[in-house]
Amino acid sequence: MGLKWYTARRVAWAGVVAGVILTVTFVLLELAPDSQLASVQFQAAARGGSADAAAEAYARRRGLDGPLWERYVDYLANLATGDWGWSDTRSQPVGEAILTALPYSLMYTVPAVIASTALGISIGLYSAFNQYTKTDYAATFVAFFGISVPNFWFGILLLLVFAVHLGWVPVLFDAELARTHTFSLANARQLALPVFVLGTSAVAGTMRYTRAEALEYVRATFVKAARAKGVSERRILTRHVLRPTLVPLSTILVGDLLGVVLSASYLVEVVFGIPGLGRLSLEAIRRQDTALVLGTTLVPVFVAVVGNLLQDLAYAVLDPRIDYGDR
Amino acid sequence: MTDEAPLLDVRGLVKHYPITEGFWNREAGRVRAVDGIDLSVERGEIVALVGESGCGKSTAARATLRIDEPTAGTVRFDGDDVTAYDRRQLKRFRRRAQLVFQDPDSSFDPRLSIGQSVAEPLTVHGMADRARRRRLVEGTLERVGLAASDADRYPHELSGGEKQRAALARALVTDPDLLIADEPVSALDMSVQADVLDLLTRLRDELGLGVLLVTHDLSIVRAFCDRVCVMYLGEIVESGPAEAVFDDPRHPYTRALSASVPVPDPRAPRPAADLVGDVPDAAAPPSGCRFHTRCPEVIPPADYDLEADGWRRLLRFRLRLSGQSSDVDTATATEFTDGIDGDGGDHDTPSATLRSEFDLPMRLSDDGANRILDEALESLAAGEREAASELLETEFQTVCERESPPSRSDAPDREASCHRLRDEYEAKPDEYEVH
Amino acid sequence: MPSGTSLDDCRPTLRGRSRRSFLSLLGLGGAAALAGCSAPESDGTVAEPVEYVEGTATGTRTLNFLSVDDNPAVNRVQLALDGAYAVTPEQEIFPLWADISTDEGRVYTVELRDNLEWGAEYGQMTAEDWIYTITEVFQADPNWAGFPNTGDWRQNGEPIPVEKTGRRSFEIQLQSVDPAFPLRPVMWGAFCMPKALIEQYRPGGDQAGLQQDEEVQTLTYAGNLGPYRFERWERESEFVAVRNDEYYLREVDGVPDEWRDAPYFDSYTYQVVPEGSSRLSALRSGELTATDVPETRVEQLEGVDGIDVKVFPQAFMTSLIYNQRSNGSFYEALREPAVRRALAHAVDKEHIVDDVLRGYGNVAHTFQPTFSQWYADDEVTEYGVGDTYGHERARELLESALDPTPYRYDGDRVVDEDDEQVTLDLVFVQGSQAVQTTAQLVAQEYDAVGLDVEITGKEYGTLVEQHVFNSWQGDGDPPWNAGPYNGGPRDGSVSQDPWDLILGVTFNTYPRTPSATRGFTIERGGINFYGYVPETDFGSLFETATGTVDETERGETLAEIFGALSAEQPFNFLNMGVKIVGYDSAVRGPEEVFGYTWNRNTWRLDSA
Amino acid sequence: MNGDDGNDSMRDQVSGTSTDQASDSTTDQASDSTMDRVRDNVDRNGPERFEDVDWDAIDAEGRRLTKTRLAAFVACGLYVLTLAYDVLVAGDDATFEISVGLPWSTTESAYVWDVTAVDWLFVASLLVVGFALVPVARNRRLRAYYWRRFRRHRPAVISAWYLLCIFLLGTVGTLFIEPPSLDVAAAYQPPVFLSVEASIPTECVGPVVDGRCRGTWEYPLGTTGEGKGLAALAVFGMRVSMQVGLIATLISVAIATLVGTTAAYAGGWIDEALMRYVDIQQTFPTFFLFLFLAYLYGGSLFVLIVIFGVTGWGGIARIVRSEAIQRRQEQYIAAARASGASTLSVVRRHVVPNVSNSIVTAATLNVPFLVLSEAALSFIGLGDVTLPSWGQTIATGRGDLGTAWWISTVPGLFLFATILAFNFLGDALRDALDPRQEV
Repeated sequence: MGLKWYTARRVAWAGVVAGVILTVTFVLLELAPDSQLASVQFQAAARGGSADAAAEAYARRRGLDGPLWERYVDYLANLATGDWGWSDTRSQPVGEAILTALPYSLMYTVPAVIASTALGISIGLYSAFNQYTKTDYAATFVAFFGISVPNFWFGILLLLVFAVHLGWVPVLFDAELARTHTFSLANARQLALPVFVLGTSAVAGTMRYTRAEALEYVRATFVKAARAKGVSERRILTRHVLRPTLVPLSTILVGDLLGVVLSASYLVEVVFGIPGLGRLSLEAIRRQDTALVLGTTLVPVFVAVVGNLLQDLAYAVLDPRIDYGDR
Repeated sequence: MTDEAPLLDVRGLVKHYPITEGFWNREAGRVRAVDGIDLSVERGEIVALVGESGCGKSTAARATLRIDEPTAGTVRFDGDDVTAYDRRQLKRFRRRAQLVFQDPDSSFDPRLSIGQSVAEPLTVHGMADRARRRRLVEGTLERVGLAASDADRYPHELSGGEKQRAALARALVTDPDLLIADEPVSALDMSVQADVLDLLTRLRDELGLGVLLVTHDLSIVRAFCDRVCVMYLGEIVESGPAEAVFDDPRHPYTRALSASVPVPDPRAPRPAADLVGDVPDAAAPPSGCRFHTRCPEVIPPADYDLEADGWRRLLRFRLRLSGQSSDVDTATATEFTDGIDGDGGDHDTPSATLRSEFDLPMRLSDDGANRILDEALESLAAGEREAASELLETEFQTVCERESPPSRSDAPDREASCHRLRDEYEAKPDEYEVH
Repeated sequence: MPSGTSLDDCRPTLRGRSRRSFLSLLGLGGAAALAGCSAPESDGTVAEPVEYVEGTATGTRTLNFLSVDDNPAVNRVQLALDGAYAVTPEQEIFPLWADISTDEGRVYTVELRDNLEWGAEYGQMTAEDWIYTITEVFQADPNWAGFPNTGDWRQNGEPIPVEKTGRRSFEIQLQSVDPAFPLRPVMWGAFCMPKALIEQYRPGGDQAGLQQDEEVQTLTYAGNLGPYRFERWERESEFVAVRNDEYYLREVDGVPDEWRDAPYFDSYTYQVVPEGSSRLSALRSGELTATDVPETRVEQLEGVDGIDVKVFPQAFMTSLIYNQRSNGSFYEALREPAVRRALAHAVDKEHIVDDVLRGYGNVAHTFQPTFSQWYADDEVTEYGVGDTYGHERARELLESALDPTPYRYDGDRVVDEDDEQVTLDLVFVQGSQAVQTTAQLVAQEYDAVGLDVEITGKEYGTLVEQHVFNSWQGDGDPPWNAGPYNGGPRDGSVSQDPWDLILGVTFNTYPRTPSATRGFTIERGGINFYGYVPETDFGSLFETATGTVDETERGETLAEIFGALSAEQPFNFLNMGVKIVGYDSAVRGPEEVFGYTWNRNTWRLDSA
Repeated sequence: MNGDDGNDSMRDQVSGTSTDQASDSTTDQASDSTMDRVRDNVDRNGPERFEDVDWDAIDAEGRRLTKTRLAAFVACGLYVLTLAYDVLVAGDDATFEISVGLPWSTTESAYVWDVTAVDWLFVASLLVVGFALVPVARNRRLRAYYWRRFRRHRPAVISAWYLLCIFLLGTVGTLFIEPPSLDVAAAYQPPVFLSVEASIPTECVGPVVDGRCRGTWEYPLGTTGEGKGLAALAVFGMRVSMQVGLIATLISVAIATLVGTTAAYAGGWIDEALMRYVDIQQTFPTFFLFLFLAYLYGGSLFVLIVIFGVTGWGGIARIVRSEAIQRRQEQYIAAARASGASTLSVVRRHVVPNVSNSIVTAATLNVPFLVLSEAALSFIGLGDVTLPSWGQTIATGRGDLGTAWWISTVPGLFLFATILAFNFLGDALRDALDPRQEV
């Protein structure tokens, strides 16, 4: 089975998955009680108007005024032509909404992922080489700190300390600044806390996998042999342990980590007021903006598909059988 | 031999595995792992089923016990048709016919103590009394040469030999009549092997067990078995009393196998007739006699007067060319053309180059045959591999390839299936006396 | 680049606390913001822009007021469009684009100013634009634009006739006399769009086209019609409007001076900060100029330097609503005014206001706030305060009031016919801590008089769907139907899920146009989801009140209504909410009165 | 019987030496002597030998219950009976009360336990976990073996003790502690030994010294903005956390084990279909799904647990499946089947226990995720606000961090410690249970 055929099959399957998820989401949205509608109707009735007329106007405005099936087919047809629909709660095309939000998310997730990966791998290796020692426990504690502390509480606390009391960083996220001066010191400052909070929460995952994988290699015969041959510890670490460890690690990097980042970003974005993808989809669900909910649901599906493919490629590139002998 | 029905009587046992493809599991072919074998085991008898690995003997053992459902054939146990058993009968049959496995390291659940594992068949068959199970297990362990206290130990605390004894205990604890031992000692040291097999023999004597010993190791067959069935690629090619079969093998495969048995005397000359190549793919077994692709005594075509060695090399080349040979892996189109392009050295014709390249004799003993070979080699050199293959195939045919050899029995209890056993093909001794 | 010390000089006028501009200094491209700063002017004044940044929890969904007129949308649109006229806290009309006048209270004339210019080459705003907007959008049938308040522009189902009387004037002809019409949110604060703009979409009823129109989305048609110009709108992040130098009020005579120079901020920003505690933090750090403050957080801001907390009276009433429809577990009792009065004795309203709302609210006794001119002290009966609060008294009253009902006291507990203690389901709206605490407090108080209360929190939409909507469950058609909230007589029309008490659905009490509370108080009222059947004939009383131009008669009738309501206790009036806003203490202008935003354009920063 | 004595002494000796080097110490060099013993044993007329067993009698006897199974049946029966009582008899009552008699208490012998749907699930979970632990508990040597391996990880041992305390306090303790009650007059009291500016609490319960309100023992950990004692809230939060974490995880583990082993054993299109379903479920962003369903069905604890349990098993199922496929190749499975064991019992006896290390580890790491998710949902405002969970308390107190820092911080620390403990425990279990990590 060639790589092309494999990739094609994967993409086709991803299409099926996306379809199923879209359908489920669509139906779920339809079933959910609509607070806005309730409040529009209530207001109209309270003012002495007709609640039914208000509901009708609302449905019309939201594009909810056809049978479910018809709307569903319409949506899919539009999607097929690349039209993701119109977000009623933002008065913006859904595609544009996602493209606007995406850079803000990337701004803090990318540094957070890089930092946490580097830190996670280091701590994991350190911990594996020093299993059952006090320093191992200390290192593990550092790694687990972020995952154990509730993100939102930590974020608020950091804001109070560093923004309100010390004044080192701003409380509010200035989207305009981030957009126009992405690579500026000021932007770095306002992103410091979100990156820190998200980064610490992702360290544990990487560290745990690194440690587990590394532990296997630490005791592997080839490592013992290398050590017996007098290979330096540093070389053992990088060549004999780190390298084979990276292979399975690459799979969790794209999989688990993205999961952590995606779900953590809801809270981080709410606390720090970053108008990124997490808040976009959260608000979409809250306001039951069907097109936007569906659009934002497609993003993680897409990420998962691409992530899985990357993971396979990573395997091919890092395949230990290619070479990890002591040259 | 008695007149009553044998303990185990297998007739025409077939086990095919479908090869499936795609999401809907369309059947794309079948692996003919066991293709119609007969064998029988009497009470108190150890019968060996020998063959190279991959010949289907383990599958035969498992199909016999219906651990894998056989595709066809009958298995009679104590006169009853096992293949017709319902669930309840099958379960009772499981109690009376037990299996011992090859790898002692993986045949015990690492999370259960030896006692728990040995007691498992008892539990399965409804013995609910814990204390009674314990007593039986301890007794059985002692009888296979372990200590009763070993019941509390865990598999990782036992040596390989101990584990294999424990495996025997597990098989024996339900007091079976038949024991099928699948390579029971091949993973053990030589000295331990003998101990375990001694134990097996002793238990056979004491309990009147019928034992089917599946093995690839002829040396133990000779020492411990009463009868032997030799299996090749899903079929039984020869069977008979162990002594007789090894003293006077009738089938070329048996001969080849027994020749490969290490002789205790290191100075004894090692026979060169080692089997060439691997067992062919059971999904596409060779036609006619399945052994013909590797047979050292394959019958030459009647039309030519070919010398044995030259004929074997010719046949091997022919099979490689048509992609049927068992060592076909390397016989790719590029290789054939490489043979031509390659610098021929001192050979001045393409034929000669190819002959040296493919281990063909420079000259065949029959001129007609030689001409045909030259012709074929030339068309091969011209890149017409198909034509060359076709030519050789029509010209050099052998009965071994065309016809399935009938089973011949020349003595009571002895059977073999080889064309050589037919009078018209009987070999001249020099034909297989290889150098 | 300035050195560290000169940064101090550059601090914005906003008492040097706005970190926004400080940040832009650090930005690579921050030079623009720096221009006026790196070289301070010799006279010492600093040309730093004066920014007003208001923190909100959510952004607006649209700027198309024809489809959405919720607060976020109106707040933002109002920066660029003044609207017809404002109403002062003294309930006087303050003309902006237009003045409204009447002779006898039935026909109203609207007179537009002569210097109103649309932007984007739509020319002058004329009566034509208004007539078109009213007839083709507000009154359109079908409602192609999705206008939410179609009822406002109709009377008894018929569109209210509007007629052009001049280039800049038109008439609104009501069916009957309504002296309070200018105070109704019909013309008051009404916006308008250029006829030529709407015309593009009207023929096809192209609602989506209108919604997605670039000019609608960026308010380019606003011209000189508001104090600010649209600058940018980052969805769910910020909305920025900048000072409009062509504001029409500058050239108008007879306008108070502070309006002529308005506005006093160079930019007005709505900053979306979803997390409440982050909003407060930003207020403390000076990044926000103003933001709402929940009652429970006021203490932590009081005494903080540079922050002023202001409390504005509101007309939204929190009450404990009794289910008198037949799917409650205590409805036979709750239908008795005597029972409701007895229960009112059990809840300490002052305690709720003082301790739950931390003093930020006012005790309510009827469907009108005390600051309303229609509130008559001597007509209102008070419960749940002072002597009228007490568990002993409540128990005594309840015991006798329960006589005609299937319930009675068994020792300390109120039991039903099966001698099982009555358990009331209290459903409250999630989201506000005060409501949640109040619910728990009510449960405690009821427990003290022998009623077991189970409390459940629900999302607003869920609660409405499950408990508020009701529909006819009886045989045949309902005798009458007053909409989804009142599907018919209370014995036959019930909600999907049973309930006994609801808390957190707040009611507007309309202190300016109190007859709007009619829908809450009559049996067939459009909002009467709780199945209240009054003993007093409120219907005819309201008719009298709306139909007269005689202020005294209106006053007396309304006083009678609100007095009767306080006695009948259709629900337990708990308190009137307030709006609490934390301001940068430099902000001057907001007065702690009802309707305080009317003069928002004249607010300023002290130091500016 | 002399043989038994000999065996006993030998057992001691063997168990004394058979720890780490057993496989080396017992070799086959002694085969001669063992063979002699075989002969002895075979000749000897021992108590009952396997060939003496009358299998027909055993077959005729039919299936008998083992003690464990009997106990399980009894427990299940009792459970079903009480549940039936709750639903059928006491069903009309909104509050169903059980009187728990306390043998040591003479004065007040009846305590009221309001059994909710979640409590029912919780009891069921505890029963299941209890019976799952029976094999380990019964097996002293196995237990000791695991303990030895586990013990090396010191923080994990501390974590385990901590979690045990939390568990006991949360399950048993909450039966005897008054639930935190509203007392708005006592809002914002600082923890004992600490003080806060007197303007912050509504009324200071303790002494006011130098304008600062001191904490008292009445509220050792202070109070919330509603005047609820944080100490009581913390304890009740333990129960909620344990319920969310344990029940949902157990549901997940049960489904995952079922699906994983079914997929591994059935193979073919069943495997394909199940795993493709898992794909879809895994791709559906979990948190998003929670948001959704919580909106749809309300955020009550019961709904939350069911949502977490029913949607969170995908990852574990994958692990179980791949492990089960590996185990399937093992010969002990074939041996069990050859001895007549049914597929179900093979799965139950061999496959599940042998993939249990992965299951246990995954489950241990699943718990903190769920506890955190509950807190996160509370933060977003989707939880049941009347629930005394840590998440709710943190969420409602977050706005007070600037002044009454303890409201969010006290439950925050508990949450932190609990999640940290689960993480340490999970890692240590992974090390201890993983057979690959023989040291």
